[in-house]
Amino acid sequence: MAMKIDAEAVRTLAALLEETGLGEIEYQDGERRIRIAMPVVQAPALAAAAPVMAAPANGASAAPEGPPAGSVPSPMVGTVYLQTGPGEPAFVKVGDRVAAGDILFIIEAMKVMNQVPSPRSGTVRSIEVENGQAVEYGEPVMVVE
Amino acid sequence: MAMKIDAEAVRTLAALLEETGLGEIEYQDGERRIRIAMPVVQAPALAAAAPVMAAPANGASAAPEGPPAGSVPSPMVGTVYLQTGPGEPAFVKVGDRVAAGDILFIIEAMKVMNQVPSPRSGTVRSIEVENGQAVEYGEPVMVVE
Amino acid sequence: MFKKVLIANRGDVALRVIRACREMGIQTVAVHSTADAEAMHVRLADESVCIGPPAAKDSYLNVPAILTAADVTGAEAIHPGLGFLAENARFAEIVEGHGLTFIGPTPAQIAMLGDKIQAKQAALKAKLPLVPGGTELIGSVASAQRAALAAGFPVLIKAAAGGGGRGMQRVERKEDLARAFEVATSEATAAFGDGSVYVEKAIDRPRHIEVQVLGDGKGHAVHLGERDCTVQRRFQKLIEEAPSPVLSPEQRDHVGRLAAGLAASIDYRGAGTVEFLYAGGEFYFIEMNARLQVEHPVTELVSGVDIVEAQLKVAAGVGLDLRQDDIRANGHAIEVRVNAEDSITFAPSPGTVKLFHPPGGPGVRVDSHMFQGAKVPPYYDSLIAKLIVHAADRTAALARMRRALDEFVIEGVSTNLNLQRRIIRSSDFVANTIDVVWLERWLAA
Amino acid sequence: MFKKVLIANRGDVALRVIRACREMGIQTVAVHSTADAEAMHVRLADESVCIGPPAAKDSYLNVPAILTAADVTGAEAIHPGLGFLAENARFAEIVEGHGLTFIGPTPAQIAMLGDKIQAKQAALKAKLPLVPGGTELIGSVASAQRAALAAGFPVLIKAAAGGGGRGMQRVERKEDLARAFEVATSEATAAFGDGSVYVEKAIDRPRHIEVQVLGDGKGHAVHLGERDCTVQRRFQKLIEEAPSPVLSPEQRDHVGRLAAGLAASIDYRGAGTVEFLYAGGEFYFIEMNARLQVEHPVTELVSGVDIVEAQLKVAAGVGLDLRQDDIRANGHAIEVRVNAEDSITFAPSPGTVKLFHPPGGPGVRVDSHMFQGAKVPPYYDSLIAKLIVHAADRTAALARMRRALDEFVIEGVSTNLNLQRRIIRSSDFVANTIDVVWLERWLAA
Repeated sequence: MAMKIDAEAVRTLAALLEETGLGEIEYQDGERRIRIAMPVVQAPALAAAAPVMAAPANGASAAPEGPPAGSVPSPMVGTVYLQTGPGEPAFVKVGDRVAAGDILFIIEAMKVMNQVPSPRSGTVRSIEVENGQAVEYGEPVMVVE
Repeated sequence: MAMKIDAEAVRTLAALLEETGLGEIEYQDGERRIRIAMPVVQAPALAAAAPVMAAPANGASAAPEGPPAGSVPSPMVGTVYLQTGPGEPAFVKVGDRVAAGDILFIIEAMKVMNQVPSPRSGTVRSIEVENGQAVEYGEPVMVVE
Repeated sequence: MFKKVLIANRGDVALRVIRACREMGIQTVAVHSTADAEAMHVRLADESVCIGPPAAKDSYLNVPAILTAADVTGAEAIHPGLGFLAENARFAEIVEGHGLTFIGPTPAQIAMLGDKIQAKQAALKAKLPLVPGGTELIGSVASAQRAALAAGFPVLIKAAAGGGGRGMQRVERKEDLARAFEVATSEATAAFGDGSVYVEKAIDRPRHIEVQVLGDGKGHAVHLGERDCTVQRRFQKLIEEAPSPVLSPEQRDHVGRLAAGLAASIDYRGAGTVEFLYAGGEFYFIEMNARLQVEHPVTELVSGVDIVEAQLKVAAGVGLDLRQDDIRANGHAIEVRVNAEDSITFAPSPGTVKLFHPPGGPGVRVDSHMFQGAKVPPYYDSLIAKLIVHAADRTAALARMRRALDEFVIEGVSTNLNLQRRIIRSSDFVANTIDVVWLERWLAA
Repeated sequence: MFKKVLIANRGDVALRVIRACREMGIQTVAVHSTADAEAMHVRLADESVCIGPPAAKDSYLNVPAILTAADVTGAEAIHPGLGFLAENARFAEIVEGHGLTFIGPTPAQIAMLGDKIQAKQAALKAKLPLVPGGTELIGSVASAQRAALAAGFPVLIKAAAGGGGRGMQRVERKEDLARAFEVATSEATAAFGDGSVYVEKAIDRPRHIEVQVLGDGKGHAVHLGERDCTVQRRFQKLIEEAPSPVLSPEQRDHVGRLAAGLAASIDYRGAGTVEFLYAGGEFYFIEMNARLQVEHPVTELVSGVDIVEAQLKVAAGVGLDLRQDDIRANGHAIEVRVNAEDSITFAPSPGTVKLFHPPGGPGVRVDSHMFQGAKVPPYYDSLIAKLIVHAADRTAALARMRRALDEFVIEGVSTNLNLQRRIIRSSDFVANTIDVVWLERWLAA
């Protein structure tokens, strides 16, 4: 039997945790027991607390940790192109089957067009950027799986 | 059936936690059990990390939290005397039975001798100070229980 | 020089005195209430003594406990900081009566300067301009009318024992004087148990300008230039700067000489502040504070003089090795007071500081007793940090203050950092079109 | 002035440039490796661009990525900070070739000053005293002998491509010269792929004294006084102070004029440092660093000049509005470098900072990119904070540094704070009986 999560109880406890400034609450009622705790890592709070500390630019957060499985990151900073030129067809579109080595997109950096091949065979699940957008190193461009 | 959160009980425990200076409370009543804890305080690390930051003086840590049960704290800063004068017998010694109101010791402050009576009837379990020692406000002098 | 000094205070000012002592090789004794057992001034002092429970009257105002702490630790002198017992003449007298040194003015000077009428008479004698009126107590409607006509309407009727605007009546016309006198007298009686009032000219929309002085107690005194403390809310200063952006060099020199002259005329001992209202190009003496001031760092940055060190030297009998010609103002300094209070509601916000990240870099000074895990107890005032910047001129100092405020992060308690960010960027503050009630108008707008 | 500047660096120097830009109203672009995604320079910049993986060669040394980041963000100028690409003439040339401004000297100046022989020839032309010898490459034992006799024994045989003491041979007597020449040549070939060597007089137990200069790129240059950087370990500076405690006012003026003269003679653009050895009352030019220096804050505190602001103004064509007569030294400043390395073993200590509590109060400046939760990655240098104090004289500055070091708390990574506390209190440092190899002797003792 699937466990029924009493989300409202958790929310109530979380609100109580916030309200009371506690570090942790464990709540048991009969066979039901809930234990909640504040996160221990306080570092991200620095940015959150300072409204004037700007978020990383270009829309994208620069932390390329934990991209979705199958993500194809940009191998360099530059401008991404999804087609060879204006009016030309896109290299790939969502739903296309691609083989490892098929060109997925181009990154222009220092006036040089760098073709980026697919790292694996699979299906293009999503395209995460707009044509002509600036991307950072490691920023997810597509998902192929 | 949704779990009924007894918010008042949690708040009461939180207030108790604050009041008592405890780190954690776990409360069970029949099938219901509540455990709460303070956030992890890192403050003592500050002093610990800086060997040059001096510990509170006079041998005694100034934090009068959590004295032993039955502790009789000094009601003021001053010099503690366990006897009426040099060569005189001590007011009490370990093992003595005392009644509430019996004089336990004297605190000299500003040349005034302040007699400190026992807050309760019981047995003198220990004497925590030397005769003639300086004591801070709230510093445990004896244990009577 | 002293071997050991007890600091009868807490918070940033206790830390300030400890820092000066450490640099001068003086041992320090911190006293504290149970609420401050883990406080920074306790951590950084060489010794500490718990003197009482949280309530100030039982700890930081507890004279027998403080003197006993000095006795048991062998301290030779007591620095009162500011607030608490700093301007308590009786305390200074008891300290000296115990053979200890009080690091501050003489008890008689504290008593005299704490009495508004006596202080004004001393200022008059030293040829300082006073607010017209106000040099004698008024006992009847008739003498109130004579005083008001002499001062010129509009006038204020003020309680002699009052302060902070309480027991004050403003009168525009002669016809309203009798009634206002009755109201002021009965309000003063109710509020202070003393119905004495005096009449003085109302100075409209003044700026608050004060001069830092140092005296050697033997008739030699210097001034370290003025501070402009015009940004106030309910008579509480929020931002201070030096020099005042509205004075000419001649006015600066003039008001400085007046202040130093008053200090010299009363053989003033130690650090003090002579406060003026400034309006229509004229200065009006209001009072002299016989102690270190919260905003002393702006003067330190501009003058290069360590005011707390000077206090200790004068108190120890080393004397005051400064002549007026040695003192040069250099650049511009601004201080903002960071309070543990909400930026919008001004509600105090005691609690535990979870994150404390002060700004750094060139021209930035932070005086704060906060740290990660520090407690802001509900029992004392809400000042938790002073952020002071120094730069070549006011424009550069404003830019530096903006960037420093933007770096400052405090979590766990609410602060007025956002309010200070707004004030510093406000066109009125930047253009200096402000007076002592500007902030309240601006907040209401 | 620039609207937007890209900072091609990380750590405290990137933060230093961002702070200057914020105060000048210039937008900033931070670039960073994936290891620095949460770093302070990224948080405080207006925009940030991830340019590569952790290894410096793929990120902070990745020229195409940095230029592309400037392109996509529309930055007009690049500040290289120090280290990484700051003294890479080719990088400066590429930046200028892309129509961007390089905030630093011209590519030709960087190239010339980066070549030891050329730099010495320029210094000779500007009448700077050189270490005898060292102005030409030595191709044979015979010419080594001629050079050694001219310079006077003892001499050093040094690799032209070397640095940090590698490829260096000390020779006491003529008889040992031939063998040392062979060893030096073959070591240089092995270490640097270039066997070129030169011969110069060995200067024993010198102090390291350097002069901060600013040039407008058109022949006008000033100096901001000297720094004494004699406390070194393995050629890494650990403590710097200004002014040097061993120079007379005449020597100070003399070495300052020499340094400014060199800068003026080569039309030097921006901020630079002319380095000397000082021994036996004589100065010996060693090199000129064509960039901002880690220890620039001590000069800023003593001179009152914002060196990074001056760099930005010169680069933007605003010019250098300083004349030598405007610059006055005021008081004494000391900087200690706080490194994430063990105080005893010197082992680097990367990790996460759990507690960061910098000192505050009067005369204390902290330049640091650390904060609670900051990461110290293992990929870059270990400098995590600079603590700089300013006071009226050296004695007061030492007292202030002692008290500030005692307030400094960093947890989560090991630091050299305890080592610095010991050095500052050591009788040799206090009495100034030190030289560039003193620290290593003292540590071994």
